[in-house]
Amino acid sequence: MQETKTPLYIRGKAHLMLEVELCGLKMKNPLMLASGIMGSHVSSLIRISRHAGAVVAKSVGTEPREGYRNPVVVNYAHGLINAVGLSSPGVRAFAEELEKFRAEGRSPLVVSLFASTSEEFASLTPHFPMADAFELNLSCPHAENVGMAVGSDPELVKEIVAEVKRSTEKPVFAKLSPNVLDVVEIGKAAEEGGVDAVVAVNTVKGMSIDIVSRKPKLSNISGGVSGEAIKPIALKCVWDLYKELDVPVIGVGGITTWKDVVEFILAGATAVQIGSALFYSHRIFYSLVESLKAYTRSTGESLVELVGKAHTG
Amino acid sequence: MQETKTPLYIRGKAHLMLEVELCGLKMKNPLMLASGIMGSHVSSLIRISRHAGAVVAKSVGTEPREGYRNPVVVNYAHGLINAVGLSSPGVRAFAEELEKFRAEGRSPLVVSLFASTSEEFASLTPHFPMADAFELNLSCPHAENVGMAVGSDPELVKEIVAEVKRSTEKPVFAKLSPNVLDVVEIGKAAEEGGVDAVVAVNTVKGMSIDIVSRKPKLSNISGGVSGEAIKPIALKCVWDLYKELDVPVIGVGGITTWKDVVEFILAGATAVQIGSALFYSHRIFYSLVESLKAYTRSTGESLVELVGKAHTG
Amino acid sequence: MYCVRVEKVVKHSKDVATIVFDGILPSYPGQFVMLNLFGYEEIPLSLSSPRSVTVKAVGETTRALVDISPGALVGIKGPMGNPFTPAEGKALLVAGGIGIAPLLYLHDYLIAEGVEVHVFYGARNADEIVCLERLKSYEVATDDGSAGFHGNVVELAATKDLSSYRKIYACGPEPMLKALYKLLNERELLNRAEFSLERYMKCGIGVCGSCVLENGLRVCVEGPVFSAAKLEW
Amino acid sequence: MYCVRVEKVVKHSKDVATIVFDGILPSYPGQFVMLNLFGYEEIPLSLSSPRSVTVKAVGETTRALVDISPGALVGIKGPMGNPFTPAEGKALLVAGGIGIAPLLYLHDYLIAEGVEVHVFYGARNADEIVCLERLKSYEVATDDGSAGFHGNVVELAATKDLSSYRKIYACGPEPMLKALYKLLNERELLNRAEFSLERYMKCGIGVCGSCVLENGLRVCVEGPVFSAAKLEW
Repeated sequence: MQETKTPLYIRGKAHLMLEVELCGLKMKNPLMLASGIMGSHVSSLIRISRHAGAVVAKSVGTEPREGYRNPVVVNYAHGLINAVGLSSPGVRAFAEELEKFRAEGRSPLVVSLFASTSEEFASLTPHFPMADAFELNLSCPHAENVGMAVGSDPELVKEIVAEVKRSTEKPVFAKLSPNVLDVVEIGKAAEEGGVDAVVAVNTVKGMSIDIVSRKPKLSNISGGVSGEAIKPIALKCVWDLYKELDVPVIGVGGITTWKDVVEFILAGATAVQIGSALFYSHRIFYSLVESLKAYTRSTGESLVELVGKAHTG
Repeated sequence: MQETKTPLYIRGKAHLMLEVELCGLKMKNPLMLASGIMGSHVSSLIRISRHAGAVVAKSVGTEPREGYRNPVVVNYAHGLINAVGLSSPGVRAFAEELEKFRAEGRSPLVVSLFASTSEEFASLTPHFPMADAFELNLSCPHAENVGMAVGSDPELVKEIVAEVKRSTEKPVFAKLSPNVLDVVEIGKAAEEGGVDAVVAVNTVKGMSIDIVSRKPKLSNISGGVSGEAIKPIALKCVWDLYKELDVPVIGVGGITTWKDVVEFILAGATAVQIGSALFYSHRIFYSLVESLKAYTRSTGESLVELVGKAHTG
Repeated sequence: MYCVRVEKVVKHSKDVATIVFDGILPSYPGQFVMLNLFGYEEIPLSLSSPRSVTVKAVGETTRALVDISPGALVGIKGPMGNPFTPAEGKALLVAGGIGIAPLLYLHDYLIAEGVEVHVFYGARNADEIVCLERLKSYEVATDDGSAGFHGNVVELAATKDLSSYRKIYACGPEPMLKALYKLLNERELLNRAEFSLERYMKCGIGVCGSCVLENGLRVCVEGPVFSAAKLEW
Repeated sequence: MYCVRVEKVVKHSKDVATIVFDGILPSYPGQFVMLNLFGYEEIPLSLSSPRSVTVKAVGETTRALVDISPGALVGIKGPMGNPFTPAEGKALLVAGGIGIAPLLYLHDYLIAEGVEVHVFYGARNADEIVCLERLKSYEVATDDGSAGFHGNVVELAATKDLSSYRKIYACGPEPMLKALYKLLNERELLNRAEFSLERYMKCGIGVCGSCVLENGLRVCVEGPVFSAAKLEW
């Protein structure tokens, strides 16, 4: 919070208007690349890190995993539906891939992990010395034995978080699913396990059928809905988590414009993740940053001052 | 199912192409007005019954209930978010209001009920002799002690359905919420209670914040998301319920075009409900009926032949 | 919903004010907005110009709105609803009470289009007559005779030859509109008339069904302006 | 995704076929579609005309597609991706193997635009050379010398004066493109060249990240056609 009322940009510190510190990570802006999007290759992570405040790599597990057959993503007028199936080269190959980020990355790197047990989760962290933080995928809605399968049981969530925390000194984020009766219950369990921040939310279970061929459009039949369609759903989760939890909330779900970023921050998000919006524009981070600079200039408030403002407003 | 391959429209029976029998209700087409939309006044129900296969009145409880302060509905690019708060004139006044439907309604009338206990639910049915069926609101996401509050506990759902079934000989539908870990679990509970059909789904929890005033747009802060945004979510619930249940599934959630109707039928819906689409066009039932007639003419199959076809396709 | 800022508040009386926004809302006369007065309620209000509403304090929300300070933000949905259809030649506007609001907008619009406009404007008493300075040609009626014709506005209209008006537009309390309906029906002028109706309205966008008429149509979507001939009163 | 019907299948050889759809896909040469062969996979394929793809059987899905029957439905996403940019004057097309597919579309397009087009077309052997009848002016190269120039297509190009071509378009295996890059770089013609690249592709719409290049750009969105000068090879 700024003590003085003179806006930062007047004091020649316009770049500070967007800066945010998230669990010790210094981020030039609150915009993070969401996991699973463009996150399999270090080259795209490096490229995106030029403008993004942080990048989250695609979820990785202990073993290589092929994922589902194509089609794994379909778009519709209001977003995307995907069932990629956590395709991953496995922990060793991926750690090697990410090594180059150390030299060339321009913002913090978050490594997303999936696993079936707390031990398996914890075994992954030592492989990633280049990671600045870890995100636990407790929420992929379309894979067996991982993701939501482990992330909808509060006890298990608490145990996983605690075990991972013991394995690393780096911040640990828990990415939650909206496909539960009460996201706050899961968030609280993660908090009790010692999580540093929660990420809300992963995709919403959904599917689409082609009426000409009369077949589901995804090879996996169903998948997870992302994009603008789910923005109000994600926002509600962020609102509730901000109200009930003490740890920071990272908002994700349908954020496409700078207005969406502000909306999530007002609801309580310290940072936000951008995923499906890359479908609309690969310059999304650059354009969001420029728009947010203009917005903070117009209001004279830095973004961190706005976190949760709609609760008290 | 038609034994012969000669399309009905060639045998001079084009109107039969859309006809459906749902738990004994003879419907001229599978399109039902969803509860809560235009359903407070008998005049609009009568008007809509000209083209709709059936109409569902707005949920009614034992006592008059004012609902939330305005704004209770906001629209966004991908749908609506509402928290009307189950405003209702109460059972006596509403039964009187609906009386006129008996003489002037042109399709079956379904009366939607909300209550906190199974006894309260059961006490409502005798008030509505003009009803052809009842729909149990086990899924409103934004009211205390009713709706989802009673509809997310399988045991309670089973008990409510069983009690209501004892109170009436008319078909009883259970309207389910997508805001649960597993909609099939609730659907099965309803089926064990003796439900005649399940309706999937009610709105998805969500909210929206105005970034200028920095306040939630709804007076109730959060509400339920409906409209095109939630179509893939609803479709997935219909798909799963069709697969696991024996009773018919009535699909609802974002159905806006004739293609959406076909998509839900292919997923397993015997009938569908239309709600938010009335925001786009008050002639929606008429135009959907005409489009569906054209569609069935082009394929030579009646709609009932298509139910669940995407499962086997 | 989006926000606009209140630029100016013109008090016409203790209970009636025009709230002027800081920008034009693209609209036609007869359309309304859902105005959300934060901390109070969202209510439907007819536009009295492309950038204003004219409101009478009748409850908690309208009271607060009449007393609002310039600079305040209000939420807006719309403009929405079917507007009045334009006239050629001579047009008559019949207003009852705060029903003057949409007719003020229509008045200015028709004048700008070169239409010859006359207004019959009725209210309970002289204090409730507002904005006369905006009207080019008018006659006033008051129930208590404190200004103009002593009697209601339909009684005033009944004393006149109305046949020269190509269009007759009316807005006011429903009993007034029903009386006018009867008068115009007798004179076989109903097909020239358009009435702007009011109903208790919640969502304003056609889904909640609060504002449906006896014929099943919604004031917010199929209205608020209806051809009088279609009202089956 | 939407469905189109296969109208015709033209077999060029046992392993190569052109699948003609029952309607035109509004597109430009160089764009691709994600084609979903139901029961198999969804794969990226360059359009070889506004209503066809030309495919070589290299795996299970492409094999089934080459053998598809007319009348079958296939799912289509797109056309997507950046197309070739048009030329004026003289243009050279350099194709390696099934890389001929997008260049067939480009060939017809440029001819229709009045461009003078010449094609260098290389393949392993004469059997793999297809659709020559569609080409107006061409030279063929085969690795085994079974048709035309004995050697690869870049070796063929190297024997020529390329400076008269205002644009040079190429599609083929990456080693071929890299060799061509080197040749054009030596001749200082790189800024006239556009290459269509291939990568393992899953979503086709820019989100999965399967097809990113070493520079972080996506073949599906920033490509598949890239200015050769920007490739930093």
